[in-house]
Amino acid sequence: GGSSGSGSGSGAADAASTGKLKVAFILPGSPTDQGYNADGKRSADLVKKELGADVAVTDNVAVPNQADVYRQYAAKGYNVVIGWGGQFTDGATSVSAEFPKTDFIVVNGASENGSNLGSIDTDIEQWEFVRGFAAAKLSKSGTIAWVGGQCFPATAANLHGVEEGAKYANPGVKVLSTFTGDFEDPTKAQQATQALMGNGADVITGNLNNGWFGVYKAAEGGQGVTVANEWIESSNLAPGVIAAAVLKSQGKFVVDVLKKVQDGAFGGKHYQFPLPADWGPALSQSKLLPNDVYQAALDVQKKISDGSIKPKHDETCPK
Amino acid sequence: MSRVGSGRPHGPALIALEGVTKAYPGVLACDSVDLDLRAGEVHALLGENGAGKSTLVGLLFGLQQPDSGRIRVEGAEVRVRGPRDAAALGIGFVQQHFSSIPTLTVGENLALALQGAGRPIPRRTVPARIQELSARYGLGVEPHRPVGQLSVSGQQRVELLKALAVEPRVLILDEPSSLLGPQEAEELLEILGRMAGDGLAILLISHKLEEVLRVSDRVTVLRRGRKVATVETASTSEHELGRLMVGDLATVQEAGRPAAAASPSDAPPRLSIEDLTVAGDRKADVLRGVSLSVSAGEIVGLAGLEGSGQVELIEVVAGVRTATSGRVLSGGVPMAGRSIRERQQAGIAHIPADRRNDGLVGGLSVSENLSLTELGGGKCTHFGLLRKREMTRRAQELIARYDIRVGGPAALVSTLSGGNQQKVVLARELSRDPEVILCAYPTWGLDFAATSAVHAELRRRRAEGAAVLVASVDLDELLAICDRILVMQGGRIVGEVSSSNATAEGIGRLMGGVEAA
Amino acid sequence: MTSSSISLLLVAAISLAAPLLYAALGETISENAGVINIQLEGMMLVGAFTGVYGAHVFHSTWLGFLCAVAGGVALAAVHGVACLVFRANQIVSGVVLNILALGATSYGLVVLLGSSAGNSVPTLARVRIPLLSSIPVIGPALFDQNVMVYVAFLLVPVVWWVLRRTGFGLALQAVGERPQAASSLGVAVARMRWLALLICGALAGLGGGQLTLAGLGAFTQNVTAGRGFIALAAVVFGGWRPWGVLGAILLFSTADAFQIRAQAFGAHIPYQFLAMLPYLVTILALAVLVRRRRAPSALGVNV
Amino acid sequence: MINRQRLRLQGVSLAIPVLSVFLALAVAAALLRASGSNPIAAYQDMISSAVGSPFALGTTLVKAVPRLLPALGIAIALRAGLWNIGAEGQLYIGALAAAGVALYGPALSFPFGAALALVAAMAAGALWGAIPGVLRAFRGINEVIISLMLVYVAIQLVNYIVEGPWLAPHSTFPATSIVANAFRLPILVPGTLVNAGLIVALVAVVVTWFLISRTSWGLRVRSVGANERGSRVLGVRVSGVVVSAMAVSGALAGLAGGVEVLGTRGRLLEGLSSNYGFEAIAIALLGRLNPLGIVAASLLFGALDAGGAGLQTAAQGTPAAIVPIVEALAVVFLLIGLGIFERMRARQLAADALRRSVVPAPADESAAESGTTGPRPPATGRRHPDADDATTALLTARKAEGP
Ligand SMILES: Nc1ncnc2c1ncn2[C@@H]1O[C@H](COP(=O)(O)OP(=O)(O)OP(=O)(O)O)[C@@H](O)[C@H]1O
Ligand SMILES: Nc1ncnc2c1ncn2[C@@H]1O[C@H](COP(=O)(O)OP(=O)(O)OP(=O)(O)O)[C@@H](O)[C@H]1O
Ligand SMILES: [Mg+2]
Ligand SMILES: [Mg+2]
Repeated sequence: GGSSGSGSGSGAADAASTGKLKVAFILPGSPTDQGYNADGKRSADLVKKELGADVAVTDNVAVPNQADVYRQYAAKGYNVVIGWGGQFTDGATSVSAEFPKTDFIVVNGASENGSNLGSIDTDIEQWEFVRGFAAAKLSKSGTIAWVGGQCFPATAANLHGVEEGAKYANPGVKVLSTFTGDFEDPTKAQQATQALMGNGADVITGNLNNGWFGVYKAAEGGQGVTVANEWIESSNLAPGVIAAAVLKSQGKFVVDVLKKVQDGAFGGKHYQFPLPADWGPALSQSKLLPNDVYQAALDVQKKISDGSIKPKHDETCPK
Repeated sequence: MSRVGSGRPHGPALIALEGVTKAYPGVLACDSVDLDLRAGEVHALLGENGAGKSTLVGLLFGLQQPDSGRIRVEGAEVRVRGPRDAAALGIGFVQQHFSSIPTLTVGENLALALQGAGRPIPRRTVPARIQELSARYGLGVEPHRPVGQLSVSGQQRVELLKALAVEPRVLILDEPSSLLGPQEAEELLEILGRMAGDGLAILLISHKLEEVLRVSDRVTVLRRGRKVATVETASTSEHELGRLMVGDLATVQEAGRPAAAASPSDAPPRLSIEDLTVAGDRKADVLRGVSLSVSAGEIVGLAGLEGSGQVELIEVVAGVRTATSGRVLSGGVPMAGRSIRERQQAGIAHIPADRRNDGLVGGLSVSENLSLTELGGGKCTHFGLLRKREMTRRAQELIARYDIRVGGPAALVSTLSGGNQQKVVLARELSRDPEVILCAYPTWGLDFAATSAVHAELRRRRAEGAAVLVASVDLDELLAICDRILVMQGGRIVGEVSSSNATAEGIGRLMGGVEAA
Repeated sequence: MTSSSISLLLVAAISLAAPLLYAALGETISENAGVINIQLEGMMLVGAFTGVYGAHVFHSTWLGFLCAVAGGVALAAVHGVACLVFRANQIVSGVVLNILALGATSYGLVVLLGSSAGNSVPTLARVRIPLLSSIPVIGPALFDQNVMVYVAFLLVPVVWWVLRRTGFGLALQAVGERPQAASSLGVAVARMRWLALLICGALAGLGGGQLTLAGLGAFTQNVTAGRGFIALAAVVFGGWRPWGVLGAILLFSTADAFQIRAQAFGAHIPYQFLAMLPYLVTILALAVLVRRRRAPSALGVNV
Repeated sequence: MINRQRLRLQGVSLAIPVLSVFLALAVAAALLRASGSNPIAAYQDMISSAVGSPFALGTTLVKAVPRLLPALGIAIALRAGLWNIGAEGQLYIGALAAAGVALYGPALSFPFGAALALVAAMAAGALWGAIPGVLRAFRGINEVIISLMLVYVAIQLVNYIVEGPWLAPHSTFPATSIVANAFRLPILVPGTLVNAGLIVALVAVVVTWFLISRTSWGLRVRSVGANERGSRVLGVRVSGVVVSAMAVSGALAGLAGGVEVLGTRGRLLEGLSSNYGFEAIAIALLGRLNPLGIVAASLLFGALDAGGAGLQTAAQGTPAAIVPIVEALAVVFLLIGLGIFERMRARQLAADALRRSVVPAPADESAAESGTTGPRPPATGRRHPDADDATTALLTARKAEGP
């Protein structure tokens, strides 16, 4: 497949005429990270299953190479190319201009051009509020912790959602937080978790990729310390400590938007998703999570989706 | 001087090279060379720089493998694949370039050498072994000092010690005396004579014809990789050996003695040094209150054993080293605080002792080396840009004037032979028409022809009115070119002689005699 | 800071130091023989991977460590073929082998360890040394760690002894200092360099294994995250001597353990500046404690 | 006869890069097959996305530039006997400065705005590079550690800036706003990504060559690199050379950062460089410190990177790690091939000497060594590649690091 710059949207048209949707996913990191990138891979699988689409995934795409990969897929006749992460905005913007017949979506981005470039994002604080609530309820010490990689708007919103939920559960709760500077380095995350445990935290939440492995290991070394992680139920990774996970996998939203693409209703828009009423439980259950806590969390979730609790969207990084 | 050769009747060949040939990329270093070495003889190997001497003995020690030809030990053909084989055959080797590891101590180096020769000894017994060998051959060394901290003659002794430690039947020495003072060189020759007397076969490479005549029984001369002749020492002369080496003696300038000190004028000295002291890296001071002066049109020699402070003195004047106290005046102007560059501009030239490391930049071309001291001032540069054509022209001129044998100005200096490298240094330094010329060991490692060329140039400069200060361990050299010789010992000047009435023996006693105290 | 938090800080510093120490001691041996390994990071990474894979396949942490050694040695061998046999520039080879190691382990992670079950192995338990471990403040740090931490620290005197007190060590230094001279003394230069290089590979592999098998119980992409480069710098900082290297690593790992705790203790400094701290401390320490040891003369020079 | 042999050697030297890429692809083909991809199709895509069209060629060029510039800088430092391991950090700092000028500097019109931002990038890179230079020159501290440590400091500094103070309004990821057009490096060839950064890089190649071989500063740099102690004895102020060489080296890396921000990316963002500054070390040495060699080596890396996008997207089912594997294997085989070539050449020369009995020239006239007598192939004086010379020089320099 040659990749010429402008005007070669013909491939997309061909594919469209055969009727089978071709969707490509571009992930910034490793699909084995049990975190953000793994969710990208999982979403790709969901798209394949739900829409019967032809799905391609390329992982570990560095920032400087994003436009090249976008362009490859566009030139190969993919109808939709999805960049998994806000950092793919620039690549999507430039390549969407070159390939007007291909649709481009940036997940957790905010770009839209009214024709073939749109984005998807979620009101992340609504999910994280539930996690924060459960974490505070789980905590015996009254201190919970949040371990993050780097701080930027999306991750700050994650932290503040957890904080707000925790305060809602227990106004006297202490929420400690640390940014390790690296989502991927498990050793740093392990160290940070140990330090937070040393300060009394007995429930660990956070926002990491490979770093989670270090969190589990640190928690296993503590007494009665549990972890509330993210994306999907994955307590098999550390059955002794993972008490719950906030279930915020984004595949469903991608499928929703792709359906619009199929119906010709995409329109190059930004799609913002609040926690839907029909989402199902936003928290996973495990034997480490007492049923009353679980039920209370589901109550909170219900109140969020019906609007009686309105978590604030706060993107500011802690000073 | 008396002969120290063994004078024993010659036996059959203990070790023999037959038609050995060795090529390096682009160079045929040894071309079908025959050489035999008999028990009890001192056999000298002569030849100009690059004639192939080191390569030839390297084959005997297994440092390289011959491309063709045979090596026989007591008639049997052998292969010497490396130092371990050589040690097994009873061959000991003192290389031209020191083969000690400077960061390790004397004892560690000896242990390493024995280990490499396949005869390791327990670490505890090393000092005792050193003691024993030192006593037997009169080689004083301290076992616990890192070799890199020893004086050059100390390092030379370590090399000898290592060669002797394997109890060899054949001892090969590649220019062992080039850095030794007369006393030490004399001692070395005596040791060699004694060892030959004990039945060892000794192969000695040297550029000092006089030394060769004195110690050897036979002499083999190499020229351009080929053997020219093997002669009985008793039946040859310095003149004949020189002719064999060079081929045509007419091209060599004859080194005559200087006319007795020209005219010690009343004019103020061109260079004066007052009460100079330099604190040493280690305990003892390197220079202790040295004062001297050199007039225009005068060559002053600094004699002394290696490490007695001559080189440091020259470095202080050149600005390479800073004095702790005292003054240096050039043309009456104090030099304190002036950079090397400023001293160069003030008419001081410096020919350093170690030309490869201090005097030249091997990775640069001849023309670049000749320009390095002329950057700025417009000669080789123009507003920071190199004037390539001018640099080349100037280099060609200097190559012609100083008879530097090189393909052209663009050749890398590192590819030149030692003598030609030294001529590049001379050409660069003297092309500034300096009024003060400082040289340390100006002919170290140079062959006969190159040595005379250097001497002639220094004499010519003196005639033109330069003040020349020469440090050397080679007394014959100083006697040949100097008007006055100052003898240094332990960082002090311990005596002064006028070269017209001095003898090497006399100065030698002055150099060494005081040290013994 | 209370004494118990200082004690926890020291525990962290010591366990962070162990993987670095393995790699840096290996590199010390190798650089003393004149072979420089920019791919130290890569050897750690490969060791970290093969360690977990081995532990998973053989159901044994100790066999995992053995596989970590094998992994490090394998990458070292590629470096040896390129540089010691074919005289490639050691720096180029090292830079490129780092890329290869990252690629190969990421590939292996997906293909061999992809399932989450494969990528979770038991880690070493701590071995508490009675009495000593109850010394206040430093006891837990020094005497309540896993076995491989003790081994790492015991290696320091061992490497010192080997380098300074054995014929092997002498020959090694000779090769790194003056290879031509060493060869003329009968030292088998090529063989010594190979040995030193492979030992370095083995130790770097162990360092990687220490990270995954003693620390995390899992392999993640680029799990070493630049620690090999830190170890490389520690060798220079430590003056190519085991004790100096130990000092450099302790300085770095203590600063690292501190910076990550500073936030937890509520320091109001942007975390990016805290993350710089270990590097700034190293620069500062170098600038203040001038210890000018020079590199082995023949470091990086092919013979 | 000699000509035929020389021809053969030349043929081999040309075949080596091709062969090594081919071998790397062969090994990777096995991995592709094993994970169910079609290697032929994958390679077709790889080649076409690197060199298959004018657009692809342009992409290769654009990816060569940020490697080429730091590599030129690293080569200059190496010429002075200094290891600048920190080009990656200098690149980031240059990017930071360029973005700062473009976003918050004076409102200039087109060529002046971009020019000022590039100058700022160079100045900032120079400053970052000069730090290890100053510590080396005046405190004798090894520049390898300092320059490496400063990489991490630079990256954290940039992260801080783009995550906080300069974060673009409403941005969903850590990046500044897009810079104004007056500060952008415009596209040179319409329909490709080739921007004026390429011109900057080409100018830098010429300037670097000129600085090194045609100025008195360059001569001092080479002199210090070849023999630090000797240069000092000859009157060169070594500290001045060390600091200035590191600064120039940093300036070139900083320029690369500026070009990335103003040309290719249009803004400063996290992950701006994917290890360009580190790859540049290999490129500088692979190019034997020679500007043209460095151009060739960075084109190779640029092409492998550009081809990576094609390979990655074609090889569905194969982990993306196949790309760095191909890249690294190609260079490893290249290194081995060059080693074999050097051996062949040395053997050839020795054989020539033997066969013709090229006698060494008369004593003290080692013309034979300098390659002037006898019909011998040129360049025999240089048995070791420059790169090894540089290493040797560096280590000689270390020796002279006296108190
Ligand atoms: N390793 C080598 N590679 C290439 N050429 C070499 C090598 N060693 C020596 N040569 C060349 O071989 C020739 C003979 O050198 P050799 O060292 O044997 O001379 P020599 O007689 O010992 O000279 P000197 O008196 O200067 O020590 C010279 O032209 C030299 O340049
Ligand atoms: N690192 C250094 N070591 C020694 N001297 C130096 C150094 N840098 C500059 N100089 C000296 O500073 C002066 C200016 O250097 P430069 O070579 O740039 O001069 P220039 O502009 O070429 O002068 P001209 O036009 O006279 O040749 C010269 O005298 C030069 O030799
Ligand atoms: Mg010789
Ligand atoms: Mg100039």
